Amino acid sequence: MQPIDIGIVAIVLGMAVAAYRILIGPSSADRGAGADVVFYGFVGLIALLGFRLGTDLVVDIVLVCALVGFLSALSVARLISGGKR
Amino acid sequence: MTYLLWVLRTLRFPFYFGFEVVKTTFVVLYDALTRGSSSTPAFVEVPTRCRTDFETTMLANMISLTPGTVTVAVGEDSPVTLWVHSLYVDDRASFRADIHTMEDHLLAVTRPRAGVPSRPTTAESTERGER
Amino acid sequence: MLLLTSILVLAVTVLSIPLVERVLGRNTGWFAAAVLAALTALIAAQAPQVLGSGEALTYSVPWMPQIGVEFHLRMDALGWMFTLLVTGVGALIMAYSTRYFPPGRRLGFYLLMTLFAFAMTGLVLADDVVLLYVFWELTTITSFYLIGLSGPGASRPAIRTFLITALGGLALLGAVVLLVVRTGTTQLSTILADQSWTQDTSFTALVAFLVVGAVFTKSAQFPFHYWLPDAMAASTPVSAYLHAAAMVKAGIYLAMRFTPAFGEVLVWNTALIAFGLITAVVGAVFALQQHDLKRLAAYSTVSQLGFLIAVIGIGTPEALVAAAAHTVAHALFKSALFMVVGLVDHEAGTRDLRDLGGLARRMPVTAGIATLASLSMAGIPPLLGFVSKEYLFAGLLGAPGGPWAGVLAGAVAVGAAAFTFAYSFRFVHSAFFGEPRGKRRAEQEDVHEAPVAFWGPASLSALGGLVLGLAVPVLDPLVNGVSQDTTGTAAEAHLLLWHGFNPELAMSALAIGLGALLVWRTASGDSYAGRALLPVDGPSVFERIHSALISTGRRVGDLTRTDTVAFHLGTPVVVVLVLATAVLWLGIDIPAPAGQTSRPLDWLLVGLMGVAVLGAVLTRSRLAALALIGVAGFTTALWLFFLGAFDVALTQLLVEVLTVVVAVLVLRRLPRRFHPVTRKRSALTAVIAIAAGSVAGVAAFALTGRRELSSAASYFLDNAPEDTGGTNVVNTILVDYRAFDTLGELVVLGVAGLIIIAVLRSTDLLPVHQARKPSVPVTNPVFEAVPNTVLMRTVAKYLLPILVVWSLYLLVRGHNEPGGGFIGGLVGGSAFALTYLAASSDAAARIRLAYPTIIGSGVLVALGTGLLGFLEGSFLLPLHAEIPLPGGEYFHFTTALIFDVGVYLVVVGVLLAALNELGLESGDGTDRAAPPPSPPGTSGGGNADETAPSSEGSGATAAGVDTTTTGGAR
Amino acid sequence: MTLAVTIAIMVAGGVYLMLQRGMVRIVLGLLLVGHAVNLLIMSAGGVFRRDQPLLGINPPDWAADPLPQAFVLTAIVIAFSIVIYMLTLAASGSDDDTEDVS
Amino acid sequence: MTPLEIASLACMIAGSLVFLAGAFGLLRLRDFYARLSGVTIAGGLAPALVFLGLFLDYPTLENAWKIALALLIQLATAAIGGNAMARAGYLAGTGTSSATLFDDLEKVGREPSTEGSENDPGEDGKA
Amino acid sequence: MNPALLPLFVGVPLAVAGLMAVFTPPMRARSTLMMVPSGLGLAASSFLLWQTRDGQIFAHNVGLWPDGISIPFVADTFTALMLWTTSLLVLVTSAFAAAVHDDRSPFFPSLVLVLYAGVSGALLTGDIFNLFVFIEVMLLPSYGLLAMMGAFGRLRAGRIYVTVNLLTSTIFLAGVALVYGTAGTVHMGELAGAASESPMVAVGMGVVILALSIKAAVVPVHGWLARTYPRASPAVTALFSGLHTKVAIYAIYRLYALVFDGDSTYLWIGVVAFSATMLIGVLGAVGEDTTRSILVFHMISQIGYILFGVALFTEIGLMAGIFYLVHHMIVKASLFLSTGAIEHTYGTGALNELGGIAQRQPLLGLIFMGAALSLAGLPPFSGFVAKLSLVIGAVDAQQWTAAVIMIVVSIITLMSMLKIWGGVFWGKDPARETEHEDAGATSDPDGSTTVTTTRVRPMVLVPGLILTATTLCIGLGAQVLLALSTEAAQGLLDTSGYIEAVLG
Ligand code: NA
Ligand code: NA
Repeated sequence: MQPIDIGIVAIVLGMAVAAYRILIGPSSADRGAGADVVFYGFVGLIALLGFRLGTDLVVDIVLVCALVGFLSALSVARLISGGKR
Repeated sequence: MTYLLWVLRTLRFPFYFGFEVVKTTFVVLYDALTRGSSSTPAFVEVPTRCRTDFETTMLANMISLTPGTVTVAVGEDSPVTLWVHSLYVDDRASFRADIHTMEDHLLAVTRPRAGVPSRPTTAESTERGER
Repeated sequence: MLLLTSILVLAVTVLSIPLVERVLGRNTGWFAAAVLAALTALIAAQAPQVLGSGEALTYSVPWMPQIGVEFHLRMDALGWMFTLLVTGVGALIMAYSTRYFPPGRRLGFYLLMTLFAFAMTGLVLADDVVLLYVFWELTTITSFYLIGLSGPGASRPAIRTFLITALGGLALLGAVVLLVVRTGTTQLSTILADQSWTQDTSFTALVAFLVVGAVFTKSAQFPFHYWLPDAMAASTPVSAYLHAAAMVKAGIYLAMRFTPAFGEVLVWNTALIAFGLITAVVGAVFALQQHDLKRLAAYSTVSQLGFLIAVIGIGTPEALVAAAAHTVAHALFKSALFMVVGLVDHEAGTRDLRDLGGLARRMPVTAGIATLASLSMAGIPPLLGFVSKEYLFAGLLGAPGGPWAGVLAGAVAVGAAAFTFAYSFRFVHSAFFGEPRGKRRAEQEDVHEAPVAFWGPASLSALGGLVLGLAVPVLDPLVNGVSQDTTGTAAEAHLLLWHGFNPELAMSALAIGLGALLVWRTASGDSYAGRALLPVDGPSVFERIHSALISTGRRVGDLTRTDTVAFHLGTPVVVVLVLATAVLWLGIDIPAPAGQTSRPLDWLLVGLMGVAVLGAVLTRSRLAALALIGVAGFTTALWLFFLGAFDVALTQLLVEVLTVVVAVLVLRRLPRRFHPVTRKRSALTAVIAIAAGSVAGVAAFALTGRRELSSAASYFLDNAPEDTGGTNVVNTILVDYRAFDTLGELVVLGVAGLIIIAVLRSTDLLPVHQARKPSVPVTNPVFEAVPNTVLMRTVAKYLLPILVVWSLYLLVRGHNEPGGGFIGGLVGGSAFALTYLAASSDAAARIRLAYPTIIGSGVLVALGTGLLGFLEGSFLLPLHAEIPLPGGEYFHFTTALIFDVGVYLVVVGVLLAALNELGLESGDGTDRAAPPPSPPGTSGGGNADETAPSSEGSGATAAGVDTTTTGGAR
Repeated sequence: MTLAVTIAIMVAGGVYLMLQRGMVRIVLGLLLVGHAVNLLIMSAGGVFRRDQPLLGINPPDWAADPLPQAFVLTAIVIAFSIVIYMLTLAASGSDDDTEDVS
Repeated sequence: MTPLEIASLACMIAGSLVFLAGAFGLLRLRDFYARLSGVTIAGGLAPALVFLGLFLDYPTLENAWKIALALLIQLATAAIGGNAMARAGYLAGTGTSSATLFDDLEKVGREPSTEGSENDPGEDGKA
Repeated sequence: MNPALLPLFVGVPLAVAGLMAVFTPPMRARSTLMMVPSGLGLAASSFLLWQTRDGQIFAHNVGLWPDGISIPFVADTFTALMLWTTSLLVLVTSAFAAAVHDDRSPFFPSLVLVLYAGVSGALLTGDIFNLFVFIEVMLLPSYGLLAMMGAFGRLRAGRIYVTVNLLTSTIFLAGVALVYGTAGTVHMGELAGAASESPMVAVGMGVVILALSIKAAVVPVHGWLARTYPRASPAVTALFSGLHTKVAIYAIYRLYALVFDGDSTYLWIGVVAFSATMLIGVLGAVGEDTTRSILVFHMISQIGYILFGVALFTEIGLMAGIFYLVHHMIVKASLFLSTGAIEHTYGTGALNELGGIAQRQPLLGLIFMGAALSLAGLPPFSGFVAKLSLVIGAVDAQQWTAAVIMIVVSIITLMSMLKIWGGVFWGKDPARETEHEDAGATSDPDGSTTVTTTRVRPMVLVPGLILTATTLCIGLGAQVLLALSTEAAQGLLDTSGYIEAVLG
């Protein structure tokens, strides 16, 4: 174990909590919010992995994540509003 | 001179906003992680001084990025009106004032020459402020 | 050579029929008759060699040497006799047919009749068991069609006949296969001469049993006899030829042919004698019962075939002599009688004995023919039928199994012969003599004799019986030859009309006497006819079995007759589980792991995956399930990061995001919640699922990670940079080493885009589901699309260039660092997704690019790169070039990069297709009409599954129009 | 071991979803099983080596087997293609139910 | 460990903990609009700290602009995502906490709603 | 022949498919263009067949990478035979599709060509992962073709088809993973004999073969086929029937021979499963009431026969199986085309809604019945030789029960073929009846004439005629195909030639 693993555990735990929010809802919007949080956790985790694995390749990946992750958030929002723009 | 001030304002801006975010983050987290809740939520109509899409977007995003507040809707008029959901609303006027403070900081950056215009104070909004 | 000539002549005749028939119409019969008559003469001329010297004619040419099958032909006395019957009687029937049918085209009939003659000739000449079987089935097939030619009413009888004879044919096939495998040859004469297999009693009995099956069905032996009367639905020439003279004799031929092998096999003797005699009696009894002349003739044939089978079953040389003689006799009289039936039917307009009578005055010649043939059939001297029946009796008296057996067989035969006499009398008397009867009495006044061309062939056949009866010794060489061929001993029989007082004569007399008594007691059968003797009849038994089989089949089909996808998916899963259990049960030795495959942090991912999967399983909300599966997908991507697969992880991530983007386009058209299932089903599913998961886990644990790095992997890690100029080994595998996989993959992706477009152009999309319509009035500022999307549009404006630049950067650098065409394409595609999502209206969102063209171009670019490889010798071989850069450095260029551009284009094209085809609502590009504000109770409280039909229809139309303005296929 | 457990969880969940009603759930189940098989392919390379096979950065000594990675990349794209098509099927026709109409 | 590494580690762990706290906010706050604050925390401050930590771990110029860009994009998209989610939730009629004082949007156009906070009738009728 | 050209069997159809997606040619040119690749393929595979007839094997490392690293494309007699049959079927079916205007559907030509490319690739490849990829290349267009063209219920069928196939592909891929996990290679040359040496590899390869068996619709995993094929358009069913399950069968033959060395330990599994397949399939067929559903169940039954050859794994068994495979592809497609022509013309395939067609169009009856009799194994058609040699193979291997089942099944096959014959070609002609009713009820002459003059157009008949003629020719000149099948069987029995060709 390394100190950074505390952070990794924290983020994974946070993702699990958010997943639980997705499960319990109660509204579609809540689920959507939960999904957003999971994704942010994912981005954070990749950054932490960069530290853990000792590679700055993750920087590019983080950038890509930031760019595209938002698409899923917008899509889910679009679903919640029934396709209403 | 104006330009130099603008540069300084611009440099100060991230720190201002960062501090706002950190502050509100802790306020909300305290609320969330302790028993019970002190929140007094409301959807507030906030008239702004934003003229360009960029300004509108920046302001709305700053509101959204600040924990405790989120922009729900954007109005059509220019300057635009925002509808903001906030967890801690005492009354309309004070909440709008908070937002306008944030707006001041923003416009100070986006309008290097014109500077920050005065806050809109309409009779209607005052009226609404009374609960 | 003669054999080949005969076969070829017949084959050519068949092939020429379509031309000849075009010219001659129904008179094609003359042509066919001429050919057959010439062949008859030709074959008859071989008598000196075949019968005289006893040397068979042979011919052979290889056919299917791989399974030892040769085109062997052989003509011994037996073959000679049957060939003559086929061609001779065939000639007569063909001639007869020219007048039987009204003027007009008869292509089908003559084609099939000549084909039948060909098949039958081949059957009796074949000296290869496989060839024999081929011709055997060919006779069945032609028979089927010939019956069916008679119109809709004949279709069931034809099918019944076909199936029952084909069943026998398959028994023959079984016998053939057994013999071929056992003896290692397909040559019939060799097999029959081979003594080795006949020593194995049970094997011989099995083969004999199968041959008996073939014989009985083909020659209409009890209990398969019923097909023959059933087949009388056929036209009379067909019946005369196939169902009297030729095809039914195939069974007789086969039985005689196999006598050398089975003559001493008990099961053979017993079956043939017992069933033959039963058939003789049953046939005769039923014949007397008939009102229909044709059915009478048919049952008579059944009966006579029974006699023949029984006597062949005796297996002695004498018996075989009798069989040979009676075969000839029967062919002559029965074909004549059938032709008479046709004459009567034709001229008098009916075949019903109740409506006939007294025809002799109107049709004296026909009456004469009928009388002559019937006398032969009844066994009255001096006709051939008398002689042959005498020999039949003599043969039967020699039945094996003790003296009582012979007596019993003789007694039964006499009984059958008595009935034979009776129905023969009935045939002639009721039709031609006495007064006209029945409904058609009046019309019979107009009846007159048929033209000579019509009755000529019949008369020849009938006279044949008389001539051969009088000159019966002529047949001596033939019958002795047959006896030699079938039993190995020449009987040295001398056929005589009169050979003194002997038991056979007494039996004949007794039979005639009893027959006369029967005629008298039953008013020549009238009082006895039409009564049901058995509670069941053949056709209805057949149909009952047939429909039982069909309903069994229906039940078998019902096992899988469901559109429930879970059933079709569950079956393979369960099969996998069963087999996996078997493997686990047997157990396999597994080596120790080759390294430390687990690390502590991994458990975090296990836990996260557990949460996501459990949630996805438990939830009934579609959105939750999608999101949680997305979480599982991200966790998978994290796993890939943990495992050092950065390219893959990035791809997984992008795919996950885009899957979500596409999925929500779909989800909004569906109810919020999943369809409910019963608790019981969930429990069962859970059991299957847990078992499947365990199996997968065990397989992953036991069968992976237990070997060192593979040699291929070492090769890639050691050589990729030199081989390809790239340091991202995964990417070099994708675009260099295994570019073919990638080409396939990109074709798959491109096709997915095309079929999404194609399917949606042939089908309507569902409308947006009621439950998902906004519940906010249009007057609310939240509802306004344009101002509310300003935020995303502004952000998108800045993001888009970054996305595009970044995607190209990823594309170019892929060979050395994580990236490549696919990842680049996905990022580039995201730009379009963003454009779509951020637009304030569908019109603004529509991307007016011809995405099928983009997809196709991508495939072409990748393929083109592949083809360039041929310049250096192989498809998809990347070419390399060092391009000098201004700074004195070199850029290592490889066509793999162009290949990646193809990949990029396809990915972008497909994403465009999905977004445009699935994402846009209506063709005019405007926002959907604002939905009415729905009270909270209905918007969410209603049945999630229910979609009002009207709204569905309108929505579907709106979505359907979309196809007119999207894409570039037009 | 950890990867095997993950695969077990995913397959169990995937099979459960796959045997439910409604096209969307089935698609999600198949998607999950597909991910699991991708991990199985990774596992087949031997996950005791976990360095990225990027020779510009890492020496090949402890680099993971690159071949399964290439396989998984291909498999992901193929699965994605089919999934978006299946989703299209779910959204067309009369509804996404996959049971017999009673 | 170098001070830079320690700083990096501290930032990352702090960011992770903030993320976890935000996630708990998502779990514990009492209505959807409140929970969005949790999302904001997880998507704003938390990634900012983590990204900063990442930069401190690999402090090169290339990484500087890449991470700065990533952070800007992250913040902008998180904000837009939050806004989109809030608006979508509002459009879908997601209920508000009973403590909600007033709704100016409603005054402008929304009809009175009887929806309770935790009982969202817009969701899943047949529960 | 230069083996480097083998990938063109994939490349040429893909190129034309791509071109036709980019530039949409006019209708007439489309039909022609669609047939060009399969026409070329037919010629090329004929040449290849000629070259490989004596057992020569062509192999090429695509991209010229070293042995064991590169994906090999290999053609022996078996491959060439399958390529030839595939090309013929694609050509003929395309002609049929053009005649019934199926090719006017969006992207139809491109999809058919990709399908063709996928099949060719799957036949030629010597790498099991690449096999997976090409099976997907074959399947993807099929998913679309099934769901976009056909009658009522095609979407439901499309769902079953795509999900089952995806599941199966996933299982296949899992098998590939296990093979790589245990054997460390996916190269078929390097895998030779691996499963007979190591039970671990045998399990992995077993999973692959199981997946292929599901794709081949072996009982008890046959239900999906029976539910989906009858709902596609006739041309599509014909195409699928000839190609899809057959690629799976080909792969089973190849892999069992190569990787298992025809290990007889597993013989009994095949004997049981394939006997059940023969029987269940034929019983299902006899219970159905529309032409295509009957034919589809038959397909299942016949798959049992074909796979029996590999279960026997004797020279005669394999030879018979391969012969049967080729015969079946041709005959089944012919049957689907002739009944499809009827369905296309009369708008139904229900036995009780049709009748009397033999009288109206005897040629059509001939086309159908020739193929039907061939299917039932009657001489002089190819089906007879196929069944005969297979039964000989079974008896030779002392598989008595199976031999009996084969024979019993053929009579039930005949029975169901006669069910179609009696229902569609003979019997009352409902159209004629309608005509009389019309004549009595109304005085509109056009209405009745239209009904009676409904005939299958000649262009629609030709494809089926070609195939029925082919089955007759194969039956009469059986030695040619028997020789090729024997050569192919020997290649499977002795895989050293194959191994040498791919590994140098
Ligand atoms: Na916020
Ligand atoms: Na019918």
